[in-house]
Amino acid sequence: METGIRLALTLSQIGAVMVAVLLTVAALTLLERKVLSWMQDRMGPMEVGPYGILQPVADGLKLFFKEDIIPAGANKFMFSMAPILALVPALIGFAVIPFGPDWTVDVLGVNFKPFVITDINIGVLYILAFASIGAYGIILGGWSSNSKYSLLGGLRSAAQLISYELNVGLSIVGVLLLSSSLSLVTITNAQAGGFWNWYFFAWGSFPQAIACIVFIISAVAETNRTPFDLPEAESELVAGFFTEYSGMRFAFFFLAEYGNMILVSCMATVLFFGGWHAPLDILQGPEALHGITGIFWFSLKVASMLFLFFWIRATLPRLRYDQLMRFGWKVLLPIALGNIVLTAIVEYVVHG
Amino acid sequence: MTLPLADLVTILPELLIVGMACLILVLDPITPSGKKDFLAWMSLGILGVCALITMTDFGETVVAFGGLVVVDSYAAFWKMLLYLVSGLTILLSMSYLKEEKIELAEYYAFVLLALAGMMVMVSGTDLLTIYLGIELMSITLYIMAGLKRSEARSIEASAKYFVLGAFSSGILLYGISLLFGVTGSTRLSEISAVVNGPASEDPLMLLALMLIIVGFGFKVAAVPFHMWTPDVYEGAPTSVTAFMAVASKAASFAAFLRVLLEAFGGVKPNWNVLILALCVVTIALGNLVAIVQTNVKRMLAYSSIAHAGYALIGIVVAGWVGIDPDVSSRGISSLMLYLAIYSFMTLGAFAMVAILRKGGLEGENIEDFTGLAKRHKGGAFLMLVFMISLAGIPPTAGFIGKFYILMAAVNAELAWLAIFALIFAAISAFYYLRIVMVMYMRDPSPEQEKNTRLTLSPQVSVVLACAIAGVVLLGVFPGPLVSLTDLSVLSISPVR
Amino acid sequence: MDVPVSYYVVLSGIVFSIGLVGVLIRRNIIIILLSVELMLNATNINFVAFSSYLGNLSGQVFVFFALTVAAAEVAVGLAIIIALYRHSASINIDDFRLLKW
Amino acid sequence: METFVFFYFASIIVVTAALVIGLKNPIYSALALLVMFFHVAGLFVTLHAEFLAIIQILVYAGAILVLYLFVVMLLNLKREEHFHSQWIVGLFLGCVLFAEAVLLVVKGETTLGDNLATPTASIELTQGNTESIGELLYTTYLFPFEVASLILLVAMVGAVILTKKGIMEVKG
Amino acid sequence: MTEMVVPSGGMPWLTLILILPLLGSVVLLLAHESMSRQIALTVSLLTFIVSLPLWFLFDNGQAGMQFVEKHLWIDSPAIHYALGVDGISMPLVLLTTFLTPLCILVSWTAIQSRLKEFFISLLVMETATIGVFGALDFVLFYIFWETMLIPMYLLIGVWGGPNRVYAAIKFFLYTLTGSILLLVAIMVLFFEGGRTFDILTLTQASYDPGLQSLLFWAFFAAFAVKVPMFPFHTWLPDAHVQAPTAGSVILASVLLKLGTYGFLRFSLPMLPDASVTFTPIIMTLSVIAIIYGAYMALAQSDIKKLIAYSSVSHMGFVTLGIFAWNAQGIEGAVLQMVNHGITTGALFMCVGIIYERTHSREIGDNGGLAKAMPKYATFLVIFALSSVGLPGMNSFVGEFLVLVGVFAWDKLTATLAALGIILAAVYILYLIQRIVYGPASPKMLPKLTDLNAREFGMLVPLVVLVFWIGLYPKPLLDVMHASVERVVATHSASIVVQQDGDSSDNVLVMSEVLPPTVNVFEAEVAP
Repeated sequence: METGIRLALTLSQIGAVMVAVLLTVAALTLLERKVLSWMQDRMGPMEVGPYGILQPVADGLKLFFKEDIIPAGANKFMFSMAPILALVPALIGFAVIPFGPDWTVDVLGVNFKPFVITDINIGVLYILAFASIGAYGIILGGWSSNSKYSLLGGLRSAAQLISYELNVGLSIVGVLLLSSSLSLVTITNAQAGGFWNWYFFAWGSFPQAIACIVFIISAVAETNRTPFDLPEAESELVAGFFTEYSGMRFAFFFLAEYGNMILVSCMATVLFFGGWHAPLDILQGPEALHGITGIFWFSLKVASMLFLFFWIRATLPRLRYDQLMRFGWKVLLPIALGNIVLTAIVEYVVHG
Repeated sequence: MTLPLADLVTILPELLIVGMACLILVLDPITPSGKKDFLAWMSLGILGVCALITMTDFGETVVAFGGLVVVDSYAAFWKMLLYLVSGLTILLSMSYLKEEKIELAEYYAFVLLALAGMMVMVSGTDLLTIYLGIELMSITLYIMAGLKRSEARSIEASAKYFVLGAFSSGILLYGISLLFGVTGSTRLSEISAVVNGPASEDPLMLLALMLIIVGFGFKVAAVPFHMWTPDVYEGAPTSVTAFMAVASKAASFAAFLRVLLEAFGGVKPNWNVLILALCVVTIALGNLVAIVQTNVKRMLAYSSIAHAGYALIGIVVAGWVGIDPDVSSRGISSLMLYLAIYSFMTLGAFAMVAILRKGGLEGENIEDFTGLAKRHKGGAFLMLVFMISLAGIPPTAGFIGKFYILMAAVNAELAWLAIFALIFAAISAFYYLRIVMVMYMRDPSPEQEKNTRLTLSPQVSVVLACAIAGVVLLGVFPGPLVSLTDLSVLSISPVR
Repeated sequence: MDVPVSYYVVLSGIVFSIGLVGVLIRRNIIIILLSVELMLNATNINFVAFSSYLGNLSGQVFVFFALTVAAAEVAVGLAIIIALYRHSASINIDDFRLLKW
Repeated sequence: METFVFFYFASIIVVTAALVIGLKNPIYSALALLVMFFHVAGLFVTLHAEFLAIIQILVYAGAILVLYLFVVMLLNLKREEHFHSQWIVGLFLGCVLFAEAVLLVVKGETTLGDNLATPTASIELTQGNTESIGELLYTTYLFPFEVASLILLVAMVGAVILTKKGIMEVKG
Repeated sequence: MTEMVVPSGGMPWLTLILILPLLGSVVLLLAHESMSRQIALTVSLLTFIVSLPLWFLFDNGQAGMQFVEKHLWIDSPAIHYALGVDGISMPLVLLTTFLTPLCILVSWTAIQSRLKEFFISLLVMETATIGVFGALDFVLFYIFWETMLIPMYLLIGVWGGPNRVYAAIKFFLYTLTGSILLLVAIMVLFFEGGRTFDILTLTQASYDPGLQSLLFWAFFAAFAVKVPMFPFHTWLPDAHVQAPTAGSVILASVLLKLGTYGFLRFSLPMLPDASVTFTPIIMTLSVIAIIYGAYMALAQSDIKKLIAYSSVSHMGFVTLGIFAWNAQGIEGAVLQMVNHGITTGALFMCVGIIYERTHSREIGDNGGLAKAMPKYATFLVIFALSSVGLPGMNSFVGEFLVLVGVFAWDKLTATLAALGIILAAVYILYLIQRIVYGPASPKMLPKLTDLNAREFGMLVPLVVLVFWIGLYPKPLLDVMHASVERVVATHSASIVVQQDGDSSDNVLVMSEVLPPTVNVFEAEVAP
C-alpha cells in the first residue's frame, strides 16, 4: 500500500516535470526564433496563430505526419534506437533538480517531497553521468545512418562531448568544495539568505564566477549549440549526425537538444545562482509561500539562462573544429583546474 | 586535516622521482631540441640523490600511510637495484634514441614514472598499493614499448604487451577481490592473520591464491604465462626492452615474493608446489625454445624467461615446508642476489644489441654478430663475457648467482631441482655460445667488414663499463652484495 | 539483505569466466579489450558485494581505484590500437605477422 | 523482493556479458556491454554503493565505452567472421573456471564473511556513502590516490605520444 | 685428526704463479699486437721460473699441503681463497708452467691471426689449470675448473681446423654437462660435511654410504668426461684434431690430468667406501679404454687422431693405477700423468711442426721424413718410443708401476692392461715406419725443411725430461710419496670398515698382499 502510494505520487511528479519540460521545449522553439529575429531586427514566425504563437504546434504536427525514412544500408535497429538513447538521458536528469523548497509533505502516511522527484545524495554525479550517456544517441545515430556526413558528425560530437564533459565536471568541483555535498538540495539550501550567498558570488569564500563561466561555455558545447555546433554544422556536414533522420525520430533529437539545454540551465541555476532562492530574502515572501516564489525565481533564472543561450547563438560565429578542441583542452581545462586549486586553498584558509 | 608529513618524508625518494618526471614533462616544450640530454642528466642526478636517501633505509622498518607502504631493508635493496637499472637505461637511451629517431624527452619521464611504479610495488604492503604500482609500471611500459611508432613491429609489440598485460591484471585483480571477500582486507598482514587462522582451508582462498599467482606469473614471465615476452622484447626499442627485461622483472619478483610470504606465509604447502611446477616448466621451456631463435632479442627474451625460472627456485625454497626459517630466508636472499646479478648481465647484453644497431646494421639477428671479434674486439669481448655470465660459467657473476640459488635449493633438500636447473644451464650454454661462436669463429662478410664502426657514445660506454664491472666484480668479489642481500632479506612470517 | 553473498560471487564468477573466454576466443582486439572490461567488472561486483556484506568500505575504495586504472588502461589501449591500425589497417590479432604470436 | 531484483540484474548481466563476446559486430558488443554496465550499477545500488554505481556509469558507460565506440567507428571496423582457432581451449577453460567458482561457493565450505565484522557496520554504508569514501580516499588511501593520479598522467601523455601525428617529425 | 698444513712462509708462491699469467694477459691486452709473442713468452717463462721454488722448497717428508695460503673470500657461506699443493699436485703445477712456454713457442709462426686473443686465452688457461691443481677450497676449485672451458673453447673454435666449431661446442657441452653434477655434489658435501667448502675438512668428514655412492657418481660424471674415460671419450678426438697445436698440447698434457687429479684428490679420499665399491666398474672401463683406445689408434690415418686415441689408452692406465689404490698404483698413476703430459705433448708438437710445413696431418702425405728432416725424425722417434714405454724412458716407469699396482689388485686386469702396451707398440711403430722411413711424397718434398732453432730449442727440454724421468725418477717419486701414502691410508681404513661390515663378497682383500709402504720401484728398478 505504502509502496503504491509512493509510486503514484512519484509518477505524477515525473509526469508533471515531463509536461513542464516538453512545454518549455515547445515554447523554446518559438522563443528562440523570436529572440533571434528580434535581435536581428525582424519579425520571426508570425503566420500561425497570433504572433505565430501556434508555430510549435504546427511544427509538431508536421514532424508527426512526416514520412519516417530509414536510409538503405542503415542499421535499422540502431537507427531507431539512437533518438531514444539521445532523449532519455536528457529527460532523466531532471529527477534530481530541486524546483522549490525542500519541503516534506505527509500524504496518506507517506513522506513526500513535492518539489524534487528524488533527492539522492549524489545528485550532481547523477546528472553528469546521464549527460554523458547522451553521447551514445548521437554517436550511434551518426554511425547507423550509413552516411559519411552522419558518421563524421557523430564522431565529432562524441569527441566534443567527452572533452567538454570534463570541463563541466571540473567547473562544478569548486561548488562541491564549498557545499561539501553532492546533493542538489543541500547545495541549494546552502545558498539561502541572499544573492551574496550564491556560489556565483560566494561571500566569505572564493567566488565561483569563473567556474560558472566555464560551466556555461562548456554547457553550450555539451548541448551542441552555436558556437560549438560543429556536429550539426549545416554548411559543413549537412546537419551532422541527424542528416538522415526525419519525422518523429528527428523530433526526438530535437527534443533531446532542447531538453539538454533546459537541464544545463537548471543546473547552472542550482549550482551557481541559488536555485529557487530569491536574490534577497524579502523577495522570497513568507515561509508558506516559498513554494510558489521558489518556483517563480527558479523559472526566472532558468529563463535568463536560456535567453543567454539564444543570445550567444545570435552573436557568436561558429568555431573551427581544432579551435574548439584547443579551446576546451588548453583554455577551459586549465582555468577549471586553477579554480579548483584556488577554491580549495581559500576554503582551507577560511574554514580550516 | 593535516598533511601526514612524517609519511611524506618516508616516501621522499618516490616524491622526488615523480617530481622530476613532472618537471621533465613541463620543461620539455621549453627545452631546445638539441638540449634534451640535459633532462636525462637531471634525471640521473635525481636518481643519485634518491639512492643516497634510500641508503639510509637499510636496517630500519618504517610503516607509512597506515600500513599501505613500508620502507624496510627489503624494499631498500630493490629500490637501489631499480635506481641503478633505471639510471643505466637512461644512459643507454641517450644515444640510442637519437639513433632510432625517437628522441622524446617524455621518454625519460616515462622511465622515472615506471620506476616510481616499481618502487611502489616493492614497498607496498597492501594489495591495493601493489596493484596500483603494477599498473603504473605496466601502463608506462606499454607506451614505451610502442614508442618507435614509425615501425609496425614496435606498435605490435606494444599492442600484444598491452592485451596480455591488461588480461593478467584482470586475473590478478579478480584474485585480490576474492581474497578480500575471504579475509575482509587487502592489507597483507591482515590477510595473513585470517589466512593463517580460520580461512586456511577455504577453497575460495585457494582460488584467489591461484589467480594471484597466475597474475604475477604473467608479470614475471613464467611459463605458461610467458607468451608475450618474446614478441614484446623483440618489437620494443632495445633500450626499453632492457628496461623491461630487468627492472620490471625485478620489481615483479619483489612484489610477488612479498605477497606470497607476507600474506600466504602460513599456507606454504598450498602454493609451493604450484611455484615449483612453474619453476620447472619455465626453466625447461625457456631454455629449449631459446635454442631455435635466430633473433638475438628473441633469444634473450627466452633466456630471460629461463632466468625467471631460476629465480623462481628462490621462491620455491622460501616456501618449502619443513625446513629451517634460516634456510627459507636463504631462498629469499639468493633470489635477490640472482636478480641483481641478472640485471647486470642482461642489461649489458641488451646494451650490446643496442649499440650494434649503430653500425648501420639492424643488430638483432644473430647473423649480425658475425665476425664481430674481427670488427670490434672490445665489443665482442664484452658480449662474450655477458654470454658466459648468462650461461652461469665462472668466474663471472652469473655463476655466483646460480651458485647461491642452487645452494639454497640443495639446502632445502631439493638437490634434484638443482640438478635439473644445472642440466638446463648446460643446455643454455649452447645458445649463448652460439653468439660467441658467430662472433669469434665466423668471418664477417665483406659488407659487414665495412661496417666496423660501432660508435660508442660516452654514455653507452659507461653503461657497458658498469655492466661489465658488475659481471666481473660480482663474480670475483660477491661478498658485499651477498651480505647486503642477507641483511635486507624479508622477515618471514612463522611457518605453521 | 536476503540475497546471500555467495550469489554475488557466483555471478561475478560467471562474468569473469565469460570475459576470460572472450579474451581467448576473439580475434578482434577491441572485443578482447571489452572482454577484459568484463573481467574487471566481475571484480567490481565482487568487491562491492563483499564490501557491503563485511561492512568494510575499503572494498569500495578498491573499486574506485580499479575504475581509475581501467580508464587509464583504455585510453592507452585505444591509442595503441589506433597507432596499430595506421600501420596495418587491421586490428585482428591474427594479422600481426611481423612478430610471431 | 531483493532476491527478485538481484536475479533480474544478474540474469541481464550474464546475458549481456555473453552477448559481448558472442556478437560479431563490435558495435553490438559494445552496446551489450553498455547495458551490462547499467545493470552492474543497479546491482551496486542494491548493495548500498550509490557512489560507485554512479561512478560506474560515469566512467565506464560515459567515458570508456564511448571511447571504444569512437574508435570502432573511427577505424570503421568490419564484422569478424571467425573466432580465434583456440576457441575450444578458451571455452573449455572458461567452463572449468566457471564450474570451479560455482562449486566452491555452492558447496559452502568457504568461510566467506564469517571471518570479519558482522554486517552491523553497514550503517556506515547506508548513510553518507560518498562522504565516507571521500574521507577514506583523502586520509587512509591518500597514497594510492596519488599513485592513481600518476597512472592517469602517464596514460594521458602516453596516449598523446602514441597517436599524435607529426610528433616524431617535429622532435626527431 | 687435524690436518697438517705448511703455510707458504714469506712468499705467496702459488698466488704469484696464479697471478702472473693473468697480469700477463692484461699487459697483452694493452700492448701492441706485434709484440704479443714476445710478451707472452716472457710472461710464461717468468711464471715457470717463479714456479721452480715449489720444487726446491718442497718438503718431501710432509704428506699434507704445503705453500698454503688461506684468506676468507666470501663470508656466507664461508668460501676461502685457499691454495696449497702436496706431492700429488705439485708436479702437475710444474708440468703446467713448464709446458706453457713451449706452447707459446710452438705457436710462434703457426698462429698468424688474432695473436693477442690467442695468447690471452693461453695464459688464462694456464691460470685456470694451476688454480685447479692448487685450490684447497671446493668452490674455488670449481670456479677454476669451469673457467678453463672458455679459453679452451676459443682456442679450438677460433684457431682450429676446418671443423673447429663443431669440435669446440662438443668439447664445451661435454665437459660442462659433466661438471653439473660436480657442482651439486659440492653443495651436498657442504651441507653434509660440516658446512664448509674446505677440501681438507671435507676429506676428513665421513659420509653415509648411500650418499657416498651418489656423490661418487656425481664426481665420476665430471672427472670421467675430462679424463676421458671410455664411454665419454668421443669429444676428445674431435677436439684434438681440430685444435691448433698449442691447444692440443695443453689439452692432452694438462686438461686430461684434471680428471684423474679429481679422482685422486676427491673421489678416493672423500668417498672411500663408494670408491671401493665401484672400483671394479672403473677398472673395467679403464681396461676397455686402454684396449679400445689402442685399437682405434691403429685404424687412424690422421696422425693427430692417432695420438688422440693413444691418449685415451694412456689415460686408461692412469685411472687404472689410481683405482688400484695402493702406493705403487697411485705413484705410477701420478708419474704417468706427468709422463703423458710430456710425451703426448711433445708428439703433438711434432705433429704441429710437420703440419706447419705440409699443411696435412695425413700419414700418407707425410712420408720419408728421415731423409728430408733428420733432426726432426730423431726427436719424433724418441718421443714415439717414449710413448710406447721403452725402458729407460719416462713412460716405462709409470706404466710399470701402474701394472705392479694393478697386479696386486687383480691379475687378469693387469694382464689385459699389459696387452694395451703391446698394442701401443704396434700402432706407434707402424706410424713411425710410415712417416719416418717410408718414401717421401714428391709433392711434399720441397716443403720439408728441417727444424729451425726455435723448434729445436723447444723440443730439447722435453727430451731431457723424457730421459731424466726414465732413468732417475727417484726425486719425483720422493716428492709424491708421502702424499700418496695418505691417500692409500684412507683406503686401508675403508677396507677395514667394509670388512667389519660385511666381508662376504669383497674382492679387494687382495690389495693387502703387498704392504702399501713397499716402494717397488726402488727395490727393483732403480739403477
